[in-house]
Amino acid sequence: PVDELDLLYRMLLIRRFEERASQSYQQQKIGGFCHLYIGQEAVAVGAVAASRDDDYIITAYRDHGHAIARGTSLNACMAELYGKTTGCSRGLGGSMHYFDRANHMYGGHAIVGGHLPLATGLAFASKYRGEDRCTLCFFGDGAVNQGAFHEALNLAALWKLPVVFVCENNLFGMGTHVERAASVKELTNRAKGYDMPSMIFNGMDVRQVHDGLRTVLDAIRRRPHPYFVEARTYRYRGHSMSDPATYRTKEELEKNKEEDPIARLKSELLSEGKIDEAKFQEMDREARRLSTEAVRFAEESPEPALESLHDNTFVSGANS
Amino acid sequence: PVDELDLLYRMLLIRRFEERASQSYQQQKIGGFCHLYIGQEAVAVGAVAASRDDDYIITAYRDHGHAIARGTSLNACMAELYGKTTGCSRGLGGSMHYFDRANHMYGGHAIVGGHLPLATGLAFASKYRGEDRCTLCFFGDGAVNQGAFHEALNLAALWKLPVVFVCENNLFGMGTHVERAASVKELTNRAKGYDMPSMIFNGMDVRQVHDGLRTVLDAIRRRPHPYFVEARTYRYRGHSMSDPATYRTKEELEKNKEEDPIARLKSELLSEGKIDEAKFQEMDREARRLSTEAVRFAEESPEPALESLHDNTFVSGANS
Amino acid sequence: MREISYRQALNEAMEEEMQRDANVFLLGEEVAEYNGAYKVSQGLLEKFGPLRVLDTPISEAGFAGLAIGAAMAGLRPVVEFMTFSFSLVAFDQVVNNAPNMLTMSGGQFHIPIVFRGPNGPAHQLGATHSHATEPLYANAPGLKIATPATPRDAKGLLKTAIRDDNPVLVLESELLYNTSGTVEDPELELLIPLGKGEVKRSGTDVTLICYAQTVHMAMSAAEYMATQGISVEVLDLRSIKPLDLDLIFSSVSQTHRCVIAEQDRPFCGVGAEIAYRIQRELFDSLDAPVLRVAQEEVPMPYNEKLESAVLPSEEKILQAVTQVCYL
Amino acid sequence: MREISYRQALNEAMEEEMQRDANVFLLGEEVAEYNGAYKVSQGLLEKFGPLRVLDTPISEAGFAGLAIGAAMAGLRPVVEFMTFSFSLVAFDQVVNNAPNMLTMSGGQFHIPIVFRGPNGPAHQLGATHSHATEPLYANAPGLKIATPATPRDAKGLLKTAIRDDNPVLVLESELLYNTSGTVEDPELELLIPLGKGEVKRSGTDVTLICYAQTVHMAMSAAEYMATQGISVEVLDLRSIKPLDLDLIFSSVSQTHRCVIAEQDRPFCGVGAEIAYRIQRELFDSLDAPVLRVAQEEVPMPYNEKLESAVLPSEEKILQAVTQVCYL
Ligand SMILES: Cc1ncc(C[n+]2csc(CCOP(=O)(O)OP(=O)(O)O)c2C)c(N)n1
Ligand SMILES: Cc1ncc(C[n+]2csc(CCOP(=O)(O)OP(=O)(O)O)c2C)c(N)n1
Ligand SMILES: [Mg+2]
Ligand SMILES: [Mg+2]
Repeated sequence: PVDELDLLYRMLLIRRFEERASQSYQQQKIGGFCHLYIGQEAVAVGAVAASRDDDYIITAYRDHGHAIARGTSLNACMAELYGKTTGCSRGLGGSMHYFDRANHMYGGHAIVGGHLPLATGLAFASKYRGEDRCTLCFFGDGAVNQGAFHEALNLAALWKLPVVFVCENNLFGMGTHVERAASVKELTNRAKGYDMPSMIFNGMDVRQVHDGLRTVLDAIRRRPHPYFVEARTYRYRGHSMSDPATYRTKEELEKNKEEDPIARLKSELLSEGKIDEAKFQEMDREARRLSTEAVRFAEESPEPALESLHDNTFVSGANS
Repeated sequence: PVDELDLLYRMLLIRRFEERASQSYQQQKIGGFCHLYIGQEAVAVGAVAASRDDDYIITAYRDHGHAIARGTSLNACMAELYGKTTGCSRGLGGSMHYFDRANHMYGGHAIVGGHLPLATGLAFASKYRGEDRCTLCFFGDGAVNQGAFHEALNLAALWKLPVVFVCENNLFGMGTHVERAASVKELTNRAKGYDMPSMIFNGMDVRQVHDGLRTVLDAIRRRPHPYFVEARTYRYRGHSMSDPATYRTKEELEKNKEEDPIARLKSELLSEGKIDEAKFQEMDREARRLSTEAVRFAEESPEPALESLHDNTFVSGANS
Repeated sequence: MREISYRQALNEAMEEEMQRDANVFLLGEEVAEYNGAYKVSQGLLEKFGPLRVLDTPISEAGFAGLAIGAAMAGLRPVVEFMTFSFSLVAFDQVVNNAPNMLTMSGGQFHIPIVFRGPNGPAHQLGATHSHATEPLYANAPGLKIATPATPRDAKGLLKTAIRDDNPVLVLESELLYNTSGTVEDPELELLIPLGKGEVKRSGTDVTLICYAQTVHMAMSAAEYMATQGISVEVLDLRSIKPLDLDLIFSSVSQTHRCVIAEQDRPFCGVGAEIAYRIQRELFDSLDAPVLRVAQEEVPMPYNEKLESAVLPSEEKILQAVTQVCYL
Repeated sequence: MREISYRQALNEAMEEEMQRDANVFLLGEEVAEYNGAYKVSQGLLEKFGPLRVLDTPISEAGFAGLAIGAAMAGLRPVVEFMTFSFSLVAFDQVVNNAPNMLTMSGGQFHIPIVFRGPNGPAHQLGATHSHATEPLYANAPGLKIATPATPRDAKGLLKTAIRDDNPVLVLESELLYNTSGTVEDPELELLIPLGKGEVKRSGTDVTLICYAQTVHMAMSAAEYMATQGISVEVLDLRSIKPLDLDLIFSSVSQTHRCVIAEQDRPFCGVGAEIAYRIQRELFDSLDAPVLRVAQEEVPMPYNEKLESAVLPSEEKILQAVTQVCYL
């Protein structure tokens, strides 16, 4: 049985981390593009909690939540945004390119749809080695219109690869509503094009995401096959830090915030007597503390040395 | 009502033309790749006969049949194989790149799946201009696994473009059986991924192809939308002139030849008293004569002048 | 004359050409309702409506190919790539279908199309988002490539590109969108020919060739060298294809020295091509080897300090200029 | 030693490396049951089974990306592109994912992968099927590129490429598959280092640089020039990246003259890069401009006569050699 307090805590960690990150971004201490996950926490947290520690996780550029859900430290995540050597990608990847090999987080990929074929490759490695490790591949509703999505899903279905394609449908690809981008009434219809099973989850309900994914993953471990999941969710912030998000109404935003995944689980746990307000406040304080600490850590961490510029173009020495 | 004798005659033209072409190829009078359409004639002939003369036709590299069905002369088709200036592409395109603007034949495209987006563009032009011209886009069963296929079908469905995607399922992409390439039991399932209507035709029955396409095209002219057609057919020859086709049994080939589209229509017309053997022989003689004539024409036609080498890289003079 | 931004100049170019020719239309991600990811298409949807300004799905190969097909049918599409880094997923359409159609069809189908959008490294976008694609596209016969550095060139080159009957890439720069400069008033038709460079500053000692993002650093490098008594002639290519060899040769044959400041990666880059042409044409009149200043040959790092170490800079240009002058 | 074909040499390289390392596997269109469109993978399915020799759908971006993902997980894929003209639909995967992963992950993920297949014009395949992709890939930092011209190099370079922990492209040639040459016996491990060219024929008057398809015409051109009293040193690059600059410089510093025979399109091509390096390094020792012999800059026409007019040839090489010798 999953530790539900931990689900709540991880969602808080993501939320507070990103609130801090956006402050630092506004203070121009962080460069490049920065895409916040706030509002969607239940998807990464629920799905990752349902996975086994050695399952492969791979996602797009909106990747802070997935890394934190996987156990990457807030320090390493914040330092990456600051471009420091202590970052999860040593300061070379930035917000869009988080990697954490130790926690089996395989990135952080910024070309829309481009990582879905990579996910089939991770799943293929499991099949090749006869391992029962699954791959969880996260992407947005906008990615389902990329050729790479199509080729990856066909290959996964054709070769019965153990991969779950988790489409985080937050209704928008940048400023374009999903209905103006994908020709289907239901995104799960896309799965029919590959004879692939699929399911729709409420992506604002971390318990539903967790329980649903757990069932899917158990089935895949028994008999390898791909699966398509649509997690219906919503991002509270703009597409990136520079997007005012004028393409949606304040009302729409507020309505969706009423479904807030953190508030939801909190009230459920309260009514079930599994936590009290004090315990929640304690968790929240800890999440805020670690986020503040992460900023300090990032600011005090060293930059990569100029002499290291050419150290990561080729890995030296052939394998043997 | 369609001229059924003309359907028969056009299929004969394609068959005899390609028999001639393969002779010339074996005599090494033709270079490059050469993909024969023999066995699939009913698809191009039936579909094109169902179309309006000003509808856009576009296909892949196995394109002789579509050009001939559209009215490109055997002379121009043969001369193209010989690389002569009198060829339908002036000898610059070759077998895989037939073009005939006058007959609204928009090519002859050799990158698998790469022309499906072009087809949506032709259809878009109809919509843009408020014309009721439809686009017929032909491609093979192997093309349904290309990213371009996916992006094109989504765009066509999303923008309600007047285009028919005709998948000529001859069971093989080169030596790979469709079941080893596409993850779906029925290729028409692919259309479900775009909420696109679809239908399966017997591609060896020219009347069924014609009547079915006619219905589809009429509906599209009334209300523009895309449509997916699977035409089940079979190629008698190897993938290209250099393919011995050892991946299929002689029995399988013979079994399929019993469905021969020419023999089928002939016997139907005979039993319906619409032609007699003499009339058939006369048509066949004419088709053979024109094919032989085409070889002579091609051999006697001039090669492009060396001085013309740089004439087709850019078209000179901006439009006004 | 008035001062407008590079962004505004591109916007005017599209508006004027869409007014002029009903066959011209714009498509790409976020170009319509969002007014462009970088606001280059601001207001065009309102002016021309949803049939001529179209938001596309994230399907670069699909909509690039759709546009090429529309061009076969006689329309004149302007395709915006949100950035040219994303054009790599449409690479086959751009290099195989657009420039080859005229040849493959024996002259029957020309492709009047423009592919435009920001190209080259911006600021800390990392390895996947910082591609300078000009050498990749320049290698393909049948494509023309414009690289405007100023608002005036941006407007004049884009208008010319839209009127050209061949596929033309207009490679803009995110870092230049906000820069401003003087441009003729809208009443005056501004057309700048493709394939004609410009002498941005005349000089006698060294020819400094630049384009797009490197023009501004080249100009200030030239200014500084002047204070050191070295007279630098600065050539802005404005187009990479056709390449203005006459201008290059006439300048270098006077200065006998040349430095090329390019924003792309060096290996098989634009500088290599130009250097080859110069040494072949002006071998005897060169007093020093042609030097290029390009990116360091590494995938672009996110860290700001490392990124600027990768990019060409005024300092690096000064070094090269000093070197060819044997100072 | 024995005589084997270029095709056979590649086949042996894959078989030996698959025997040696269970992580090595081959995937691509028609590589398994059909034994390869050009029969390069003949017999491998039988020997290694369907999990290590996989027929893919016609999904280049999909299976290239799948292989890159498998490499992230520690496998060592060999990806066959039926021809590199078809790699253009997978361009983003090859230039964005494979070479950038190491940098973007701060060194956590290296990509041991080989992309191989025929590259460059074959015979009358037309504009879409005749791409010489080496300059396109050479521009991307993080990729290595081998271009074997002989059976021995084909075997030795492919084996080395498969053992390399970085992404390596092995650009073969359809026109060379049937050529044969002497190769060490299978018992002897044949590994040829990437980035090391070879002097195919030593000479004193002109350095003639070539690779892949141009090596054979370069050799016969050199032979002919010998009869005219001109001693030509022929360098086969064997790898385009890393580029063997030491070999190039040491040769040209002796001959003071250089011609580059390349199979690709000239603009921003391999010859431009090499010429740039030579004129920069050996400016004072050059007695003539570096000349390149490349394709004519047009989309490839189908007609045989026109196609051969586009391609580099012994005649064109002879002209260039004569020219740099001022004969
Ligand atoms: C191939 C490609 N095209 C365009 C972009 C620019 N871009 C980055 S994110 C994005 C929208 C993606 O939307 P979605 O897939 O729904 O993910 P979300 O941002 O909602 O998480 C676009 C168009 C890109 N990164 N890659
Ligand atoms: C992108 C791409 N990959 C590979 C090829 C090589 N190729 C040419 S035809 C073909 C098989 C296509 O099969 P299908 O689509 O069923 O058409 P058919 O040949 O049966 O008419 C392949 C793999 C190509 N031309 N383009
Ligand atoms: Mg979204
Ligand atoms: Mg087929």
